[in-house]
Amino acid sequence: MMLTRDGIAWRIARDLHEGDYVNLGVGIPVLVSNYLDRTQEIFLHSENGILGVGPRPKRDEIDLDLISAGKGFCTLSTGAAIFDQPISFAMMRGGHLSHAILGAIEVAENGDFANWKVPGEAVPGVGGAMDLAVGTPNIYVAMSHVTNKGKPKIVKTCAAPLTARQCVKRIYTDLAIIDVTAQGLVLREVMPGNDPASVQAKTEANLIVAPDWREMDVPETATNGARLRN
Amino acid sequence: MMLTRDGIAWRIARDLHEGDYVNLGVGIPVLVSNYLDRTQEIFLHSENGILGVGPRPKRDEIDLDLISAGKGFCTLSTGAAIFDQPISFAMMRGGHLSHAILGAIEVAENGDFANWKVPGEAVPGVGGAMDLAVGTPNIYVAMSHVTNKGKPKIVKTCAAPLTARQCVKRIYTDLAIIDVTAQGLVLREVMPGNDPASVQAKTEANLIVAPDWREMDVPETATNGARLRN
Amino acid sequence: MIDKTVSDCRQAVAMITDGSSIMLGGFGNAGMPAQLIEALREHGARNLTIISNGAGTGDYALGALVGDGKVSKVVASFPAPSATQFRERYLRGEIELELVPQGTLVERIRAAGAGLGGFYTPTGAGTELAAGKESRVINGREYLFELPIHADFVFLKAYQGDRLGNLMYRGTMRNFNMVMATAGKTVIAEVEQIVPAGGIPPEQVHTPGLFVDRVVQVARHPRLLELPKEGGAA
Amino acid sequence: MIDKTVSDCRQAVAMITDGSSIMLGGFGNAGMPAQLIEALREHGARNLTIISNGAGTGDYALGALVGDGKVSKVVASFPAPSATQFRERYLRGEIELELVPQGTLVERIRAAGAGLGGFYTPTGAGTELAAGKESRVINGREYLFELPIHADFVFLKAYQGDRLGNLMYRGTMRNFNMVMATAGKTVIAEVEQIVPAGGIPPEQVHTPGLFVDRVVQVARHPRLLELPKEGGAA
Repeated sequence: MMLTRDGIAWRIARDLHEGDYVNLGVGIPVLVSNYLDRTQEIFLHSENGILGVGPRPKRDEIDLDLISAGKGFCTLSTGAAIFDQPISFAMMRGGHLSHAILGAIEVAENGDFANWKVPGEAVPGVGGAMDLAVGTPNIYVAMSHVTNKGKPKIVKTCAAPLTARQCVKRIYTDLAIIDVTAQGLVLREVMPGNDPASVQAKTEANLIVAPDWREMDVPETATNGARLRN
Repeated sequence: MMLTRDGIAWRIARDLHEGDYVNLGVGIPVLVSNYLDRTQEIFLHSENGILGVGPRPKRDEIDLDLISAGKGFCTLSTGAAIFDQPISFAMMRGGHLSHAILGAIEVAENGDFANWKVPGEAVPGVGGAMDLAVGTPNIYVAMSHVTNKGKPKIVKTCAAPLTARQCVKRIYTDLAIIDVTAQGLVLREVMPGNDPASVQAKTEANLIVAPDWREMDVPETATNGARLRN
Repeated sequence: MIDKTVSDCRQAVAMITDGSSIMLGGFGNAGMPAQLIEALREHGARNLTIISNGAGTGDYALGALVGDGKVSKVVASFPAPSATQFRERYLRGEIELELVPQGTLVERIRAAGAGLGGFYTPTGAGTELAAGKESRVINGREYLFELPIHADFVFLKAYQGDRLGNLMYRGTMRNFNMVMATAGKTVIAEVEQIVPAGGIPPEQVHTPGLFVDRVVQVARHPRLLELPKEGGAA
Repeated sequence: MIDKTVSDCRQAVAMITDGSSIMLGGFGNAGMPAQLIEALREHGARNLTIISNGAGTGDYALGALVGDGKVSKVVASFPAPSATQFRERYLRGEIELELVPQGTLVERIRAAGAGLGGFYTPTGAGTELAAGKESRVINGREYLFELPIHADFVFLKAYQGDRLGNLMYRGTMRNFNMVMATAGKTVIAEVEQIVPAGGIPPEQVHTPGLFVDRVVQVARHPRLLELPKEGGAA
């Protein structure tokens, strides 16, 4: 079994807790906001200048001046703050957020990762990815384990242009959860129906299997595209 | 005749105009605020975080949270803004004020000046003087022409520790107004009862007498300690 | 009486000449000085360098200015895939791009406004955006040296302004506007409402008037009034 | 539910150990965290490094802490002539002073909070405060290289705070408080009122809660309630 994109987001949400300050990148990461435990206070940061992004507004609740980093309209959660770019990037670069969840093209075994420039893409755009990557203590990557063509994305050395060096702490894929440690990549959780060997087979970098590795505990809806609940 | 301290402040106030953004240092400079033309909008900056410092409050108008750089209570003028230290010093260092009026121990003929550390004073304190000096386009110095002991304060080279190099634009003393130019110090105005030669006699640096030098036009109250009006 | 207001956008941008560098506030549509940009487009200045987070999307404001061929260089962090006008000209080699990480862009603008000579940031170290940049190890970590970015003109968009140039933003409008206000030789603000001097409480003045040279009141650009096409938000 | 409030100042400062570095917000009495400083004095930690604009005046707050001999180093821009407790110990060689121009102090604290490695400022170039500092000519002007200043603890004083750590200042209280909030390992705020979460409007949160670890509500220090002795203001 493999996690859907929403399934990966759901699983990441289980690892975020009260008092965390989290930036969610585009792609799978932004889906995480749909699966957060609403009984816990987790503050979402948007680099254009919000701490405390709330749910999307209903059409009649839209404030034209209130958008998040994805350029869509948003609301504010209780206790939110609004600020300008120098403060927003001080939060990011200065290590004040607790987590950034980011998509990636590749992650290397030393925690290097690449997410800003698709090889062959002629018009580059970087945004705030590099600032988040160098500043945030917990960089979690969310991505498919292999490319559409089956090529491993967890590699010995990134071929794609780096976003930052040695910063990824944890990788969440549709097959596994892998920690980046000083000893190397440690396999923590594996999707049911797979095992460490089958995950290694889809991974270029060497995986250290954690002595207490386990099957991931996810609902069936995290794998079949049916509606997930948080 | 010589100007009193208030007289120097009165004369400086005549050279400030609508739309100027001015920081007034301690000593004679802060007296300038008493003599500004109230029909013109001149904004006073206080480095602790105010643009638009108003008159001192009456006792029953005091807001305990509203003080200016001299640590005394103040009011705000119409259209004032309050901000924090990074913005306040961006205004100063970044060249956004039009004028800073500062006291000095010595001014050199190349525009160097010293105002932060009295020779022999064992406990130094610098505050925002150096930031103002490097950043503000028009640094006007207000001081007595000579020391209490009759020693010239306008010198060839400063002996006292510098505040900043080559930044003074104009010197207002109790005897004269002198511009600092690329050609040297240019004597513009002289107090009645003095002439260029008598001013030069009290000045260590060489003075170039402006072809259109004139007697300073000040009321008698600027010289005798009686109440001055703005 | 100080009066920085001008009557329309055309007048506000009239002195802009060919070859000028212009900073544009805004992130997405929030705080975008779209009416000033449209006036600049009509004004006709060419060979412009634009400093902005993006490179313009769609066929209005910066997108249209780029589409007209009036921009020769863009300094930006994120020319989005939807920046179609930019993309086309960039691929034809008609427009230069200096790509700067967003936080570095912010900090370089801030350094200009604050009178600093440059700074060291960890952002971009060890990446291809470090190419040609001086690096330095400080306390065991590698940093890149970055220089200030100044501009000839800055366009801002605020909610309220007064004749003194004081500005207040709503919601996420402040983004790049507050810092860009400090970094230009001539700073022009487009506001939705001009209020009397003192109408913005002193503690809520986001951009103090000394940073601003001209203020123009103009209705919000129609493209900045659009709601998402279908139910729900964009 | 996040709850950063603590019941009193004693509890707020309990974890401070000998040898700690502590930033103190405030300029004059405005925004001075005087009750936290008094609690620190009673707490007893010694050999402290204090980072503050001044070196304490009179016999309360920082003046008293210095007078007690608990401070071994002060990083400040303006130890005023009225800093009598500091003066006495400084002249006896019992306390070290690192004198930093005010704008450089602000910027060094900001660099720490913003994750920058250092910066170049024109302030102090060619003066005796440039002694021992690296200098560099950029675009024909001389700048000094300055490093960030971090602290183990930061004491802030705000007007209102909430359980999330959001703070709002009144009048000129924000001074050093906003920037110092970003530069400490543990940041403790003294407020006059704790309001419910969301009680400070999002656009008026001056210090967002993520910078703050503890919030304590305490009455204003009596010395911060004093009016000038005679008619008129100080």
